[in-house]
Amino acid sequence: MSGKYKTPMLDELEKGPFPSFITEMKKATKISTTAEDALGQLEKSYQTKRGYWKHGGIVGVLGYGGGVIGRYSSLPDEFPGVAHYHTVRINQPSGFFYTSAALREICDIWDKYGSGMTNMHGSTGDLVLLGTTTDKLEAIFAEYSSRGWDLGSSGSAMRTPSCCVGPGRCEWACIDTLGLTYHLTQHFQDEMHRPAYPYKFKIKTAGCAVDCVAAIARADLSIIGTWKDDIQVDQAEVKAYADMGMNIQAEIAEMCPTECLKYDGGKITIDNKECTRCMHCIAKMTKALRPGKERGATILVGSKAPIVVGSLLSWVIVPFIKAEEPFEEVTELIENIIEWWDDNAKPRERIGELLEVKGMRPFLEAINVPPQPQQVREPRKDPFFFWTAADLEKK
Amino acid sequence: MSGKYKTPMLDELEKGPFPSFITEMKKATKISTTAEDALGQLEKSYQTKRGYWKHGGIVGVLGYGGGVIGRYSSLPDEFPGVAHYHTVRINQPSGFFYTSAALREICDIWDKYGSGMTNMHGSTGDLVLLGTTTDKLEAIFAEYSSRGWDLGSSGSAMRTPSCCVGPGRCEWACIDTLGLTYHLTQHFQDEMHRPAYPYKFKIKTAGCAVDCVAAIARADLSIIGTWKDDIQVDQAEVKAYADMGMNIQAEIAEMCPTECLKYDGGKITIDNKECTRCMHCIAKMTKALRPGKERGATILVGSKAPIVVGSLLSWVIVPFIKAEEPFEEVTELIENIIEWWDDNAKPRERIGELLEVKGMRPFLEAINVPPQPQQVREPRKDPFFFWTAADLEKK
Amino acid sequence: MALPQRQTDIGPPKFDKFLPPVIKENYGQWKYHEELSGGTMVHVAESGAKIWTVRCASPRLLSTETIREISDLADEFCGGYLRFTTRHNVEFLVSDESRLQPLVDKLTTMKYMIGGIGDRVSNIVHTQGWVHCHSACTDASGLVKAIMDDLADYFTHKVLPNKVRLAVACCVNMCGAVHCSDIAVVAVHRKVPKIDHANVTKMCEIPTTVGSCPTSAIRPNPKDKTITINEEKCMYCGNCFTVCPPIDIHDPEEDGVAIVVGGKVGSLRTDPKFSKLAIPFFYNEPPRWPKVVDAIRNILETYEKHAKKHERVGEWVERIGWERFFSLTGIEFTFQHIDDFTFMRDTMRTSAAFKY
Amino acid sequence: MALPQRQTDIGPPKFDKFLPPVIKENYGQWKYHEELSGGTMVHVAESGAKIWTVRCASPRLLSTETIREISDLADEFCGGYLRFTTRHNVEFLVSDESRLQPLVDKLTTMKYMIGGIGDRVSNIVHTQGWVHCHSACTDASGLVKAIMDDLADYFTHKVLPNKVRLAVACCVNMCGAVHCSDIAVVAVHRKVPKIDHANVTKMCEIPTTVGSCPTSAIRPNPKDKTITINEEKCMYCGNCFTVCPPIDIHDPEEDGVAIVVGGKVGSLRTDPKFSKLAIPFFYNEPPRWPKVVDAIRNILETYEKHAKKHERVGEWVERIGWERFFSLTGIEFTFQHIDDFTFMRDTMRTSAAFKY
Amino acid sequence: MEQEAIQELIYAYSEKMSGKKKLKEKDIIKKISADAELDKDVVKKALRAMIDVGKLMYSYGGGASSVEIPTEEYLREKGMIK
Ligand code: SRM
Ligand code: SRM
Ligand code: SRM
Ligand code: SRM
Ligand code: SF4
Ligand code: SF4
Ligand code: SF4
Ligand code: SF4
Ligand code: SF4
Ligand code: SF4
Ligand code: SF4
Ligand code: SF4
Repeated sequence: MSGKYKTPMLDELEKGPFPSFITEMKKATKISTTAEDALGQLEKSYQTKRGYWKHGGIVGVLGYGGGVIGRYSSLPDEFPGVAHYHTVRINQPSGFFYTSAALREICDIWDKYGSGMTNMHGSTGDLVLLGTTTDKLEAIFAEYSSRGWDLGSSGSAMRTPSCCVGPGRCEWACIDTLGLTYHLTQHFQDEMHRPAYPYKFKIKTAGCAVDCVAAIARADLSIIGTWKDDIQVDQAEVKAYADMGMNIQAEIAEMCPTECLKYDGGKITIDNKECTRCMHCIAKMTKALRPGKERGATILVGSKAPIVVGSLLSWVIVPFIKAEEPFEEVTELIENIIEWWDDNAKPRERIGELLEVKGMRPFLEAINVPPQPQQVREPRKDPFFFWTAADLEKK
Repeated sequence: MSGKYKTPMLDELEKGPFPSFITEMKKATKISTTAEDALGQLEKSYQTKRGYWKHGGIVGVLGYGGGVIGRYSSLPDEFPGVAHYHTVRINQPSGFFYTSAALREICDIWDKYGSGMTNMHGSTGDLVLLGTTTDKLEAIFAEYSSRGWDLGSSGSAMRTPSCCVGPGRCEWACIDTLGLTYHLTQHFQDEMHRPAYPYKFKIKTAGCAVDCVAAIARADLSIIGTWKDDIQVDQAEVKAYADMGMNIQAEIAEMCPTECLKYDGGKITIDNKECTRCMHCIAKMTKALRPGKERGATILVGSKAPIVVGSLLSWVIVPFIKAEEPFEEVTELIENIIEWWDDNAKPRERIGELLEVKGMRPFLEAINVPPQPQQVREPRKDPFFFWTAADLEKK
Repeated sequence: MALPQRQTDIGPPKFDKFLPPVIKENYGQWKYHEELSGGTMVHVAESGAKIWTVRCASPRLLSTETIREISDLADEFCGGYLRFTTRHNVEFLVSDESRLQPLVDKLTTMKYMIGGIGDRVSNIVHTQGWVHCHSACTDASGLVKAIMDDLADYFTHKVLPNKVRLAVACCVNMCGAVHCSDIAVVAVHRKVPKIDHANVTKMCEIPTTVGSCPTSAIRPNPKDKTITINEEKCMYCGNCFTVCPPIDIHDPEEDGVAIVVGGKVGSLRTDPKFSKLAIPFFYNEPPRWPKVVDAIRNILETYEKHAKKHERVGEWVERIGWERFFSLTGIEFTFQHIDDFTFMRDTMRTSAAFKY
Repeated sequence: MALPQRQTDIGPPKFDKFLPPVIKENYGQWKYHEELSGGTMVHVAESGAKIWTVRCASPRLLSTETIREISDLADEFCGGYLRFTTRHNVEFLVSDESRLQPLVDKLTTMKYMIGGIGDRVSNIVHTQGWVHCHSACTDASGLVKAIMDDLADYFTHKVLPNKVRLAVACCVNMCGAVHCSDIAVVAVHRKVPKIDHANVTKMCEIPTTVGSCPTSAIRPNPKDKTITINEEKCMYCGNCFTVCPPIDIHDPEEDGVAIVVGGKVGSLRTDPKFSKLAIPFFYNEPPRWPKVVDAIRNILETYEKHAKKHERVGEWVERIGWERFFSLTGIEFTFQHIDDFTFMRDTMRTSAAFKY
Repeated sequence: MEQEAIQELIYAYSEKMSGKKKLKEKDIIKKISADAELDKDVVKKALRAMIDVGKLMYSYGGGASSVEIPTEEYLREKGMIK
């Protein structure tokens, strides 16, 4: 395949076993000149070791304030095919499940209006269509939305929620991650498409503490499945693992962080009230051990990337909450959390940052959650704590 | 003993097995009316639940800027005996060793000029004489100094250094804590008595990582003895401990933080390069295990109480330095450390606080110590690190 | 041609439209799973029903042509059902065991890279880089390709003590998982941006530009209708460039990448952890960043050799201590490693116990 | 009478003047020690020489009369040699074994409290309190007396899993070891100081007063020649009172003490640790603070019952988790426990794994 | 108040602040509902109606979204002007 530009450096990246994004871009040149000029400009970036994109101004579809990311080449004369190079975010189905028919539908429309290049998926979860022009946006939106595909989100808005595969294909799912994510996505449509928040707000849902969607690290609101009662143990399967040569003492008992799981050479016993439900034993002995039956979710808040004051992981706010259809309790809690943030945050202040500024107390009081030791890894170290007038009245 | 004041609440504190400070104060009433009025005012404090002392103005002995803490009663009419109630800090001998003769000498002078009350010792280490008046200070100083006792320190100065008993009575001392403390105290006499620093600066020296003088928590400069080579093991004594019923596996091997100490039911083996010299095994099996022979000190910097930004523990600056008579290397390092602090600190800024503001790099460069992983528990988490022009030149 | 009628706020299609029948029937009723190979596994339901998964590497940037090809494969072997993973791999969902081996064979002949399941290296979470983002300080896709080519065996079959999660961030915004990954690359600038004052005056809103700086390093210069940067405060984040391109943060000769290690996300055994700085800098060396690739392999192999079974990279490092990590890997410790950011006090060593 | 000639900068007498001969001869040559009882031990030198130590509790505030009494005892049994410990206990240094038991007997008849050695409670590090300090928010000596009377058995003979270090701080300046103690008491104010404006104008330097506030809560009010306090910012530290007594931080009805736990200083097994807040408040109840005494006993007994041998309080709590500490001790968890200070982020739980 | 009148207030305020401060939806709603003593939802509805027909538009810059008077380019692209 000989393209419009010589791309000696990029061609290097077609070698080797891992599938090549350059090959993908070259394939897309059959669809559009966009892909061709994208390759040309990228080769130039490789040669000169710098990017040539400009920040997007204002592009979008009428009535929505997000879902499209504007991007322009800073070398439009040299690479006219990417003078406009906007991205369209299509809201993915929960759990990234598709049928071939659905994917072909996506491709058909995109081939008609866009570059032929996609990201499956964006890092937040959207199905990303990579590279189109401003004048195509309304048509793209009409085509997709009329067929049941809506835009995802961008800007200072509720961002596209995402989740792990959960009950779709995982034996450890303690909550219906797919159903809850679909519910929340529908519930927050307005907040997703019309940016009215102080800054972005992300929700990710994992079915258990293994957290296969990095909810605790990459979401303002992290929902993580858990349980209340005892781990279910199948001693026959414990024996089977031992027979297969697993060193249960070293691999499981000694790695149990609370020392609450004991192995006597035959059976496993668990002191469940001391178990933190960390999932290690269950994950490594899936046939023998299973989560308890009384299931729900832990709600955590605040994680984000390092800009400006360093990365945050999410903090436990509600240790256990029921999360079953129709998800009323969780939805109400989330609404309260967002309302407090929306009322108090400065522009571009994520909820984790706001919490650091305000402290937990006003937040917990506003959302009506009592202080609990589960919310902290350890209590404060300093003697500088505050008392309200109400506190002082309690004798 | 019936005093000048009724002290029903304080009298309660003469009951019970622990020696009573009230009894001590009452004993001192034989020496001075100061003690009497101190009791009277203290009873009032107990009755009303508040103190009645005023901050000291400027009191001291000619030529010195410290060693005396001024204190005045805010109720001088009610308790004239404590209208002045100053404290004199006498520099204790290293390790708090005394002879009866020395103590009697101290008492004789104090009975002559003061209240008859002392603190053995102040929290920094000084021998504290509790309660005298401004007009007695010069006499007190002349009497003590002529007999070889000097004042300790207070204010923005080098504070009275102190140390653990070390080689005086401890088998684990890796450095001569008493000798080094005496040396440093003599070396910094001028800095101790004439406050020229931005704020207080404390030095504490512990003979090993057990840190029986809380050097790592209560000194701007913490000196802690350590070693470089292998722990000395006496296997016969290991066996003796086992025979006495010690569970060496549970108490020692499993509590070794690095898992580098192994016990095979007979012998102990230590993978010394993985040992952190934490002292646990040695402390619990003193007859069997002893520190290595190549000894020196770890130098740490910065610990302090919580005012203003929370307590600090000291940070490792120099992992290992020789610390033997005449202590030249250590003294020079300490001088450099103090010089940097003195040059850079704002008034009332301790060195730990300054380091937090400036970062380690300018400090380490100034004292000519290279960056080493031993200085950190973990490297930085954020991607926001700085480069100097010199760094960029290194290709 | 008239466009169809647009609809708003309909949200995504409901996922259950896309679930294979065996999943619909056994939704939430899975009992256990078994790893069958580096890239295949089977999940078994309470009912005894089974679903097989074949996982293939994806560059994430996919052409519609490739998506169609994948769709064809799904039709041929999976009744048309497939999914993508949270790390951007493709998963073929096989409901009929007799179609499993034929699918694997066909994928193999088509040079698909099967793997990423179990205690292995999976796909690298990464974002746009020079392919699409104005903020990029390196290219993400190229780095990923170079690293994954080198570590291919660890994706397809070689087993490690535990999963190793890699990530690449093309600037400090870190649109991915770099801050909590086992081993990750983050692109960094190293110099205060150069200001083209004439164009700042022409093209930029001064208040917005001043407001864009997270460290308040930018002050307005009303006299000359431009701005000045306090070099002491600037941490090379590039936010100013985003709102005002004449403030050029890019310096091709001094931009590059850092390597961070030891993060994790799951709560298994130990709390989730942030990644910490391992190597502060490599120059950008497109197209294959050989030094970065070697450095990652060195860290991975050191981990492979020394970690206990089930220990993640960060758990291993915390057990042996960071001082030992540096000596085992032979990585130089520099001033850049020492935290001088907001949380310095929690990273310094406040103990007399450490290894030499 | 003429005064003797003063000398300056002579420093303290050199310690070796005060060392008993056996110590001088075996200085730095100690081989091991043995605990003989709750308050006696023997140290044995390489040479075989021995020194016996008898440790007695001291209230730290000693009259010269008592010091003379101690000196007499040292003369009678120790050749005149003795020392004090870093926790203010008295140690009689016996060089002649035949004098050991007689000394112990005599001390016992004289009601000295022998103990504090080994895995026990030792003396409580504390400072001035209402006895001498203007800043005091409680009395240290009285609290110490009340607590030690209650825990006397743990000083003299009862054995705990490890040493338990107690401390009392009479205000947040914490002139002692409270920030790193196993169990400690710190006195706290709870209200913004009351300002006597007329006297502020009369007695205080406004700039000094403004400058004294660590949180910049104080602003000058030049019009009325006084100051105002921003209640939002004030953390009741009392620094302003120190420089300007008409700003009264003391409120007898609202002052009191908090209990902190879990700190340690040594590097054995685990890194030194800060104490953390266990109970945010008790009212001052002189003369014996019964609720505080009970609370400390409760924590100590819970530790005694649940900790493993050699675990310090903080190590035990970290093994079981703070949530379990609160449930085992029955202590209520309040908003005050949650860190809202500088380092909140390092104290929040960032994990899905915890106990109920 | 008629929706049209509310929309005029909204437009006037947006115009006034243009180039001075990036307005978020919330800023506009807060300001107009306070000035005209209107229910916030009523103002929000009026504002949304304007956005739906391109009288106002959402904008994005420097990481944050805002509401602005549409550019000519935008209006042309949306077929609002020729
Ligand atoms: C497209 C996407 C990367 C990708 O290739 O997948 C992306 C791309 C951009 N991100 Fe992001 N972020 C994307 C997921 C993330 C994530 C990951 C996640 O959501 O799980 C993060 C880290 C988690 C977080 O939210 O903190 C992330 C943290 C940021 C930040 C830092 C925000 C912060 O508060 O720390 C910025 C900077 C900003 O907002 O100004 C940013 C800004 C950007 C911008 C808009 C650049 C900018 O400065 O304005 C990028 C546009 C690139 C382009 O030209 O396409 N992006 N961004 C991801 C969204 C696709 C999707 O919708 O699925
Ligand atoms: C006398 C002594 C307490 C005692 O009863 O033993 C003491 C007493 C005072 N200290 Fe202290 N400190 C004493 C050891 C300490 C220690 C412990 C130590 O040195 O090991 C500390 C904690 C460690 C540290 O240095 O951080 C300590 C941390 C403070 C602070 C907090 C300083 C900080 O930067 O965090 C202050 C407040 C200040 O300096 O303004 C303070 C201030 C004071 C003042 C001067 C009160 C004031 O606000 O001006 C006290 C005078 C009390 C009086 O009337 O007698 N004192 N002070 C100790 C000194 C005796 C001696 O020389 O041996
Ligand atoms: C398919 C996927 C979920 C999805 O909705 O897409 C998934 C699926 C499974 N994960 Fe995962 N994980 C997936 C992303 C993750 C992530 C998120 C990430 O990488 O960003 C994590 C968190 C990593 C971390 O902690 O930093 C993750 C940490 C785990 C672990 C924890 C390993 C550990 O001991 O630390 C397990 C349990 C195990 O391996 O024993 C696990 C186990 C599993 C199991 C076995 C769960 C099950 O019983 O079905 C699934 C297949 C096994 C496998 O891949 O080895 N999965 N898994 C994701 C596949 C990504 C990929 O293409 O490689
Ligand atoms: C006399 C004294 C040193 C001095 O110069 O005055 C001293 C002396 C000894 N200490 Fe200590 N320590 C002394 C204060 C300390 C301190 C400082 C403090 O409390 O402020 C600590 C640090 C506490 C901490 O970590 O928070 C301290 C933590 C230890 C430990 C560590 C215990 C642990 O496992 O955490 C040991 C070792 C042991 O007990 O196994 C120890 C062991 C010892 C030994 C056995 C050392 C030896 O071989 O001679 C000494 C006598 C035993 C004993 O049980 O008291 N000493 N010891 C101090 C007596 C204070 C007192 O009157 O009770
Ligand atoms: S997070 Fe838990 S429930 Fe979800 S896919 Fe991973 S292991 Fe399964
Ligand atoms: S889930 Fe974790 S804490 Fe609970 S028994 Fe298993 S390994 Fe132990
Ligand atoms: S710190 Fe070490 S050397 Fe000093 S007394 Fe304690 S155990 Fe002995
Ligand atoms: S000193 Fe500490 S680390 Fe070293 S062997 Fe002994 S217990 Fe282990
Ligand atoms: S990490 Fe930076 S360069 Fe990469 S996509 Fe995100 S904003 Fe753009
Ligand atoms: S690069 Fe970042 S820190 Fe530096 S001036 Fe620009 S916005 Fe500020
Ligand atoms: S802690 Fe406070 S009250 Fe007690 S002596 Fe120190 S400064 Fe005075
Ligand atoms: S009590 Fe402390 S914080 Fe409050 S005003 Fe006074 S000095 Fe400031």
